[in-house]
Parts: sequence; structure tokens; C-alpha cells
Amino acid sequence: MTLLEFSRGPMLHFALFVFVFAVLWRLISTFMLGWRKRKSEWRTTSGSSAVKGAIAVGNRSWPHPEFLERTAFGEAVGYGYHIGLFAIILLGAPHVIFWKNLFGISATWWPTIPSGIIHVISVVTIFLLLIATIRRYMHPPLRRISNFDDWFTLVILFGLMISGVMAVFGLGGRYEIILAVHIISFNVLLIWFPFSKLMHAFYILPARFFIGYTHAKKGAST
Amino acid sequence: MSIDNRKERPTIGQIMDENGVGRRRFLKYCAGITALMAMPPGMTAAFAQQLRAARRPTIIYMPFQECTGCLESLTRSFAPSLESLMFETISLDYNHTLQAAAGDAAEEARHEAMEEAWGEYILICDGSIPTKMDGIYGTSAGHSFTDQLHEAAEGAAAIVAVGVCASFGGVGAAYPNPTGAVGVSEIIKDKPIINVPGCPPIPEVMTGTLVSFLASGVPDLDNNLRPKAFFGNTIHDRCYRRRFYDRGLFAESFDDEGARNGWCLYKLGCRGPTTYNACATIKWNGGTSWPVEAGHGCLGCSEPEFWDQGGFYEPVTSKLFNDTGQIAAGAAAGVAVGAAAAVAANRRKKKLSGTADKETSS
Amino acid sequence: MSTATQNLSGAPAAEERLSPSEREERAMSEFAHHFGAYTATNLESCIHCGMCADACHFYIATEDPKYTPILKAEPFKQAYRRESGAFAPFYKLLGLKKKVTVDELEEWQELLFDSCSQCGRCSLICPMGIEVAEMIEIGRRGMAAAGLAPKALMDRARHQAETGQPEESEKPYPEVLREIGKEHDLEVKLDKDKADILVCLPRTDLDQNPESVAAMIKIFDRLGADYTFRSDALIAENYGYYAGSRGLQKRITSRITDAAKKLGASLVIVPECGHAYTALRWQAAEILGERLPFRVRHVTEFLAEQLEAGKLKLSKVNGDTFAFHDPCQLVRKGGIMDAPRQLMDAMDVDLREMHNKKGFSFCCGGGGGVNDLESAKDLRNRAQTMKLREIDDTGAKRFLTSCSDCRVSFNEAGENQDWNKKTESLIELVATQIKE
Amino acid sequence: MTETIPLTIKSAPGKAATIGGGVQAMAHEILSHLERLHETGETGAIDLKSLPMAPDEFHGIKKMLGQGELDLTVHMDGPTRIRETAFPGVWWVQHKGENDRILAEYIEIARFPDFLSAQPDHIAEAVRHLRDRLEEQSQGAA
Repeated sequence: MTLLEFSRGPMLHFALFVFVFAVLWRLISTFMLGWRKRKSEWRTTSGSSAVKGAIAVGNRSWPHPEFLERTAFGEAVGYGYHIGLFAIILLGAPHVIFWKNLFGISATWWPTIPSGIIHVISVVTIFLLLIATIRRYMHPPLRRISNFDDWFTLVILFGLMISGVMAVFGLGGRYEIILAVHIISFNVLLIWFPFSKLMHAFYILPARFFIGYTHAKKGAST
Repeated sequence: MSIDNRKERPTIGQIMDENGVGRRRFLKYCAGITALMAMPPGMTAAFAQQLRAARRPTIIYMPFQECTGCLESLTRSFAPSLESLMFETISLDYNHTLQAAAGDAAEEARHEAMEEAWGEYILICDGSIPTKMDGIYGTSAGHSFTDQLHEAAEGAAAIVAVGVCASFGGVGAAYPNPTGAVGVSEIIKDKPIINVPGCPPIPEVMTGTLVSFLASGVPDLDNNLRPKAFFGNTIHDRCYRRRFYDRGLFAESFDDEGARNGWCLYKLGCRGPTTYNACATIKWNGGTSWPVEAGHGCLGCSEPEFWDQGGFYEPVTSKLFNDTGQIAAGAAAGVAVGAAAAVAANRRKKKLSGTADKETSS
Repeated sequence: MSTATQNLSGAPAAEERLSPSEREERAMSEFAHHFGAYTATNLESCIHCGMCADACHFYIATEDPKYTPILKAEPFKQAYRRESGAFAPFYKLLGLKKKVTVDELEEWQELLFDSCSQCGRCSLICPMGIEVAEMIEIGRRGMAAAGLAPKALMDRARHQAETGQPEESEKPYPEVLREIGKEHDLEVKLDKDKADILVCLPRTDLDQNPESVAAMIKIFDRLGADYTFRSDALIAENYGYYAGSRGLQKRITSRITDAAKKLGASLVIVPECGHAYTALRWQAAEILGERLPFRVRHVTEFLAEQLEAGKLKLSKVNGDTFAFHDPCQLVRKGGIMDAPRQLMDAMDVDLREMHNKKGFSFCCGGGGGVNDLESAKDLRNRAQTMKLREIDDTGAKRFLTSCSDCRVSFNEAGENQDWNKKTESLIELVATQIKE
Repeated sequence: MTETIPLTIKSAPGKAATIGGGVQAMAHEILSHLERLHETGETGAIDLKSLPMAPDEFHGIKKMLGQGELDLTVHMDGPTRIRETAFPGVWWVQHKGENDRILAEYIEIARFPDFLSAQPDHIAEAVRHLRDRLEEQSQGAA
């Protein structure tokens, strides 16, 4: 079995299994920890609070202008690499094929972005990730609260991005080896995902909803 | 056998002169060869000089588990011209399939040829070698292929494994590999081996490899023992459809608009990105065309495990998840373990917060 | 457990005698009380983006990374990861999350008390929607349980739980109230047996701003409300909440809720005090575990209702320009978004808004008990400097707010920095403009 | 001394800029070879067959290089065509085999195409031959 076959065969299977298993484990156990019944006299009904909660899910994506002066740079970098990553993962032709094969769907509607643009996005995204990393190291509060989780996640992302770019541009060795390294880093990401901060991809929805909901009940700012 | 019975052989230059081949004709031939090998054009004259000085080689061609496709390809490589003369020059002193002699006479001829060039001949192997049950799946003249290979390899200057079978086992070694077929390099470890894989290999690549060996010995090889001159780039790197890949334009089926427009065949399973060969530049049938130009993706025939890389029509990145049961099991287990973890955590919470709760309830 | 009851009995030295392991156990026990799906979601969500620092006045004023809000919640987070999170057994088994130790808690005392005024601005900035302030509040509760809350707060909380007022005063506060009434020629309705409305007062006003107390009396008189003050439930502040002690907070809250129930009141008025509002409006029912049989309203909220009902008539203020500080607990966290501005509008106040206003207003620097901590003085002064500059930037001549604790803070800052503005009470202004 | 020396060319060099990046890159590579030839006499060559080029790029290069004074065709197992481009020192060499199949095609940067020069081993042999001939003659005379 070649490295490539291993990476997209047994290892991918294992990684997907771990991913699904542990993500559900973490989410289910979080949401089953019990809910406190609140007894205060609320300003709004549960229904309209829920609507406000749903709005908060979207609203929090855009920072309040009051904070922008201090956070604009961090926001821009964060936004930048998130958009970059999603564009590459969801709209890059080889990835689209990967997802289609993974889920066994034909999905002819699924669009792709021309590779040339994806290449540019990739390089920009790596650059932004680099800035984010430097910022994490240089910015005092960020550095103070960073832990292994943050750094290791960045390492995986870099591995993934750089191996991907190398595979595409035919750098650093034979394509199938680099491709295998790329897929292996993806597998590592899948396995690491449920145990790491990457879970924010899932928690972001309930967390934003809750703050929107509870603040709406008090009439507090969201 | 020993080197005592060796015979002196003429140089290629002498043979060319005898046949009235002009020097510039020869130089032009070499320009073609060096171009094939992606050598810088400035090297042509030096290459020609080296080749002229080389002695006419003895070539022993040993077929094992093969289909004769590679030999067919090789014999079709040359238009009736100087190239055919080159082919005659390096012509085969022994080849089962081509020679008129058969049986004991053929075996005798082989031994004679080997003896005359002991330690200097080039051994070309074709086909995989079965190893299971002491190699009884393939025998010839009462000897197993493994034994024959060992014997022939002993006196060889170098071995050229022609075709994916001789190189990596090929179709014979495909799952479940009932005969235990392997490539030459799995058996012979003490001789220089050059793999020229393909199903079949490009004829020009075969002759190019031989000629370059004559001129300058074992060429630069990759980690699969293939000459880098021919196997240094992927099909994808050199493909004329590459720009469609770069622009994200793909044929989705063999009869759609994309296919008619000549877009990239990646999604239709083209193995170009992981296949190292020279089809995209040298092409086939004397430079007429090649599979991708004909509208079909590369099958990856010059790669190890050619037959076991998944369906030909599944993209390179595919052959992924097919066991939804496993995922469902993972999901179910995740839910169950998550719920159990929550129950345990809640129990732990009750235990831990006992004092605190008493405090507030008091 | 005997230690628990001792704590509640209020013996001053009880928590000082605790052994380190007892402290750890009690902190853990309090943290565990707050474990649940809601807190878990908050704690699991953090991506360490550090943005909350950019919302916090203490960080902005000092640029010291230890004041990053989410970092203040670390002990609680650590306890959660170790004991309640999905992978808690592994964290515990592999020692990835250590037990929260006394040393750590002691280290965090400054972060949880001195450098957090519970203003909740960090909860607004968090891109993940984490209730950072609430997580810090739980940290405080663990500290209080472990007997590690600042003595200044704990002693006052205990005193208030026992006697109804946080500290001995020269005269008991009901006495002070009566005297203020006499001085201003107002009838003080104190200790009526039945009344529709129970009104509380900030002890800081009783101590330092008698005008403000008089204004309250005057306004309720003019409205002809059926109200009373109660000696046993006069003080609005809740030092139990400041200290983070659930037990003491509950006892102090009960003084007011019990009195209101006895009165048969349908409404309890929280005076100009932000934390009192949070404690009574949003936490009383939760901490008592029951729905309250009366409504709780802040005085500005109540007055705005009266204004709308046409019962309150105000005359116009002329000339001066005003700035207004939105108290965090009332506005950002309490949801009183419009009431103060409705009142100001009715008086035709020429309001010059600050850059950070309403829900985004910066804290006065002294809320959440920070004003009571001597150790926090320097830190709060630095935060106040920033705030004063923002007020001056409005160009307004006069400065209003609606929280006595904020006034204490601004007065202190004004003295320290030779600030030329006097912090005025919105209620006092209403009292002067109220029409017959 | 300001007047320029006119180059003798048959077709003016085309404008490369209108063709695209690949042609530009090729032009720069040729230029650096040409500079080296000019300064040190070092020759160079660029293989055209091994470059994956689109037909329009290929024609772009051809158009850019233009046509110079010489255009020779040598028949030898198929035609070999050697063209001087509009830039002296830059040669376009194309070897075709039987059936017009292109064996090799390259741009050579040299004073004179290598294919046309006599090679050292050829010359060595020529020396021997001529000497043999002279000896034969002198023996015959004797």
C-alpha cells in the first residue's frame, strides 16, 4: 500500500470515524449537562427571544462599530483567512470532487472557482494565517491566553495549506507524496478537530443563540 | 560461463560508416534522441560523439509472464529510416518470440550470445516473474523463470525492465496476485536495473533509454528506477489540457460540452496528476496522438500498482469513503458516549456541589 | 456540613480558618453548582481570539494582558474542563487540567475582584457570543465559597446579612432618612404596614448625597404614590453580590423580598444603584428559586412609565448642555435602554452623547464592589481617566448619571484629577423639574 | 554618432507584449543567452519540443522572432530547416524525420548553428583521412 493509498484509505476512514464519534460525544455531553429554569420576570416572551437569539447568530458576525477601532485589524485577518479557507475547501475543484466522492453525491450544481483564482486565494490565505500567527505571538493578551490548542491547530493548518499549495504547484517532491501528506494533514485535522478549539465551528451557533436569547429576555444589549 | 569466450565487437560509429550513414544524418538522429530525453540541445554533438564510440551491444531479451505487447510496441517504434538501422545495430541477439530458432537450438543460441558478451550484455526483461510455489507458475525449457532470470542477470552489465509488469509486477501482480508475481527489481538486487514501465512503454522511450545507456551508462533514475529524462514529470504537468484544469474547466462525462471542448479529464478519472511518463510530449504512433488527446484520461500505466489504484473513471482524489455503516456506527457511539459522559458529569456535579447547594438551600 | 453553616452564621473568622484543601473543595463545590449546558456552551466556545481585552476598560487603560476578561474566568474554566467537560475523565487522568489550587485562586483574587467591575462590555464584543462577564461572576462565587473574596467585601456582606446595613454607621440609616426628610421639610413614609410600592435607597446616597434621597421622597410624594420605605429593607445595595457569596446574597435579597411580601407590595423600586438592580431584578428570583409576587423597577424606569401615563409632568431645563453616563448594570446588562433618555427628553435636556453610549458605555471604573477595594484604587483611577476624557470630549457643561455607585466613582476620580465637573443625579434633576 | 545601424531583416519583429506572458518569458531567456553570447561567446539553446506550449504561444514566439537573412533546408531523412531570425545570433532549428514528423525543434543562440559546423571528432577523422591520402600519393609517387 502506498502512502497515498493509506492516507485516503484506512487513515481517512479512521479520521472520519473519530471526527463523527468525538464531535457528537462532545456536543451531546455539553447539551445534556442540564438546563436551569429561570424565574425572573422577563421583558420579552420566549418566542420573540428565540427570534432575537437567531438574529444574534448572524449579528455577531459583524462587530459593533464601537469596537472596530481596536479590533478592525484582527477582525479583517480573521475574516480573511476564514473566507480563504472556506473558498478553497468548498469551491476549489479538487476539493469539490473530494467532497462529492466522500459523500457519494453527483451534485452537478456545485460550483467551482477557477484554479488560478484558488491559487491566489491560497497564497493570500497562507499569508493571512502567518499574520494571525505572528499576531497571536506579538499581541500581549492573545499571547497570554494562547495555549497548546491554539498553536497546534495553526501548525496543522499551515501543514495543510502548504502541502496543498506544494501539490498544486508541483513543488518539493513527487506529486503523490505531497498529495498524501496533504491528505494526511487533513486527516490529522479531522482527528484533532473534536478535541480542539476547532469545535467553535459547531459551538458558535448555540453560543451566539444563547447570548441573543438571554439578553433579549432581559432587554440587555446584544 | 566466463569472460574467456568474449568477442570483440565493432563500435556503432564503424557500423554507421559501413552502412554509409553520413555524420550529419547521425547527428540529426541524435538531436531527435536528445530532444526526447529533454537534454539541452547543446549536448547533441557530445552525445553523438559518445554514441559513435560505443561498442555494438549484445542484447538478451527474456520474456516472462508477458503479453508481447511491449515487444509489439518496441518493434513498431521505427519508421524505415536511420532509426531502423539503429534498431538493427542494437538488435536482439536472443529473443524467444522473434527468432526463428526454437527449442534446444534457441537455448543454445542464447547461451552462445551470453558467453560471447559475458559481463557486457544488456538484459531486457519483459513480463512479471511468478514467485509462489518456487516459481512453478512460469517455466521455460525446464527451468523456472526465477532461475532463468538469475542465470541471465549474472552476466549482464545492466538490466532493462521493459513494461509495467517487468518493472513493478503489473497485471500479474494485481490483486489478489495468485502467482506471487513481482518485478525484476524485487528479485535481482546486485545489478543496475532500469525500469521502463508502461503498458506498453512508449517505443521511443525504450530505444531512447537503450541509446542513452550505450552513450553514457545508467542514466539518472527516480526512486522507482525510471530514467528521469522520460519519467521526471507527470502527465498532468506536461498536458496540453492543463490550462483547463487551471481554469477549473472539466469534462463531467465523455459526451458533454466539456468533453467536446477538450477540457480537463480530471473528473473522469485521469491519472495524469500521479503518473510519471512522457506521453504528453513524445506522444504515440510516431507523435500522432496520445490518450488524453484522443479524449480519454490517463490510466496511470507507468506507475506501481497500476491495476490496484481504484476505478479508472474515479478521480485521483477519490476512492474515499464507502462505508456509511462505519460512520453511522461512529455517530451512534458518539451520541451514546456523549450521553453517558453527560450523565456521569451530572452525577459528579451533584456530588461536588453538595455543600454548595446546602449552603443556598439553608 | 458544619463548615458551611459556620460560614452562613457569619462568624467573621470562619473562612479565615479554612485549610487549603477545604478551600479548594469549597471552590470546586461552588463551581460545580454552576456547571450546566449553558455555562458549558460558553466555556467550550472560546477560540482565544483575545478580543474581549479590547472591550475591557481595565485592559485598555493599562494594556496589561492579565486583564484580558476571559483569562479572569480561567479557574472556573479549568474546573469545568477537569470535572464536567465531555472529555473530563481524560483531562483528569492524563493531568492535562490540574486541580484548581488555593495558590491559583489567590493569584486570581485581583483579577476577579479588583480588575472586574462586572460591566459586561466583554460579553458584547465576543465574536463567539460568550457571556464572559457571567463566567467571571461564577469565578467570584467560587472565590467567595473558598473564603478568598476580599475581606472588605466579605465583611460588609456578612454585616449586611446580619444587620441590614453593610457597616456600622454613626446613626442607623432609618434615622438618617428621617433627618433628611426633616431637613428638606418632607414627610418620610417609613415602615408603613401596607403599601403598594416598596422603595429602597442606596446607602451611599444616605451617606453622601442627601439631596438625592430628598429627591426620591419629593418625587414619590408628588406622584401621590402609595409607597413606603422599610427600616428592615432600606438599603438597596447587595454586598453579597459584590463579594460573590451566594448564601449572603440570598439572605440580603430576602430582606427586601420578605418585606415586600409582608407589605403586599406589587412593586419594588430600586433607586439609583446599578448593582442593586441586577441583584434584585435579575438575580433575586433565580437565587431564591421562585417567581417574585411583585414587579421590580428601577426608579428611572418607573418614572418613564409615569411620564408615559401622563402622571408625571416635567418642566424644561434651559441653557446648559449635558452628558449622560449609562450605568452598565442598568443599561447594557439591565435592559433599561430608553427610560433615562425619555426623562431627559421630557425635560428638554440638551444631551451631548459620548462616543461609547448606551449599551457600549464604558464603566465608571468602580462598579461591582471595586469602589470598596482599597487595593483597586490605582487601577480604577487609570480606567476613570479614560472615562473622564470621554465625558470631556462631549463638550457638555454638566454631567448626569443615574447610579450612586457611579457617582462615588466619578467623585473620587474628579478629586484625584482636578476634574471640573460635578456628577449630578438624574433623579435630582427630575425632582427639581417636576411640576405640581 | 546617434544614428542607428539598420538591421537587415526580412520581416520586422512582432510585438511580443500583445501575445502574453509565456512569450515574454521566452524573450527574456533568449535575451540573456544572447547577452552571454555577445559578452563571452558562450552558446546556448532552448528546446521547444519539451515546453508545453499552446499553439498561439508557439506562433507568438515565431512572430516575435521574425525572419532574418538565412533560411536553409537540408534534406536528410526528411528536411532539416535552419532559419536565422530577425535577431542575428538567434537561430530557429527544426529537424523533421520521414513523414514530416518533427524530431527536434529548438532555438539556438550561437554565431553559427552547431548542426552545420564540423564536429571535432569529424575533423580529427578528416585529418587522418587527408594524411592517409597524402601518404598514399607520396607512396604512389615513390
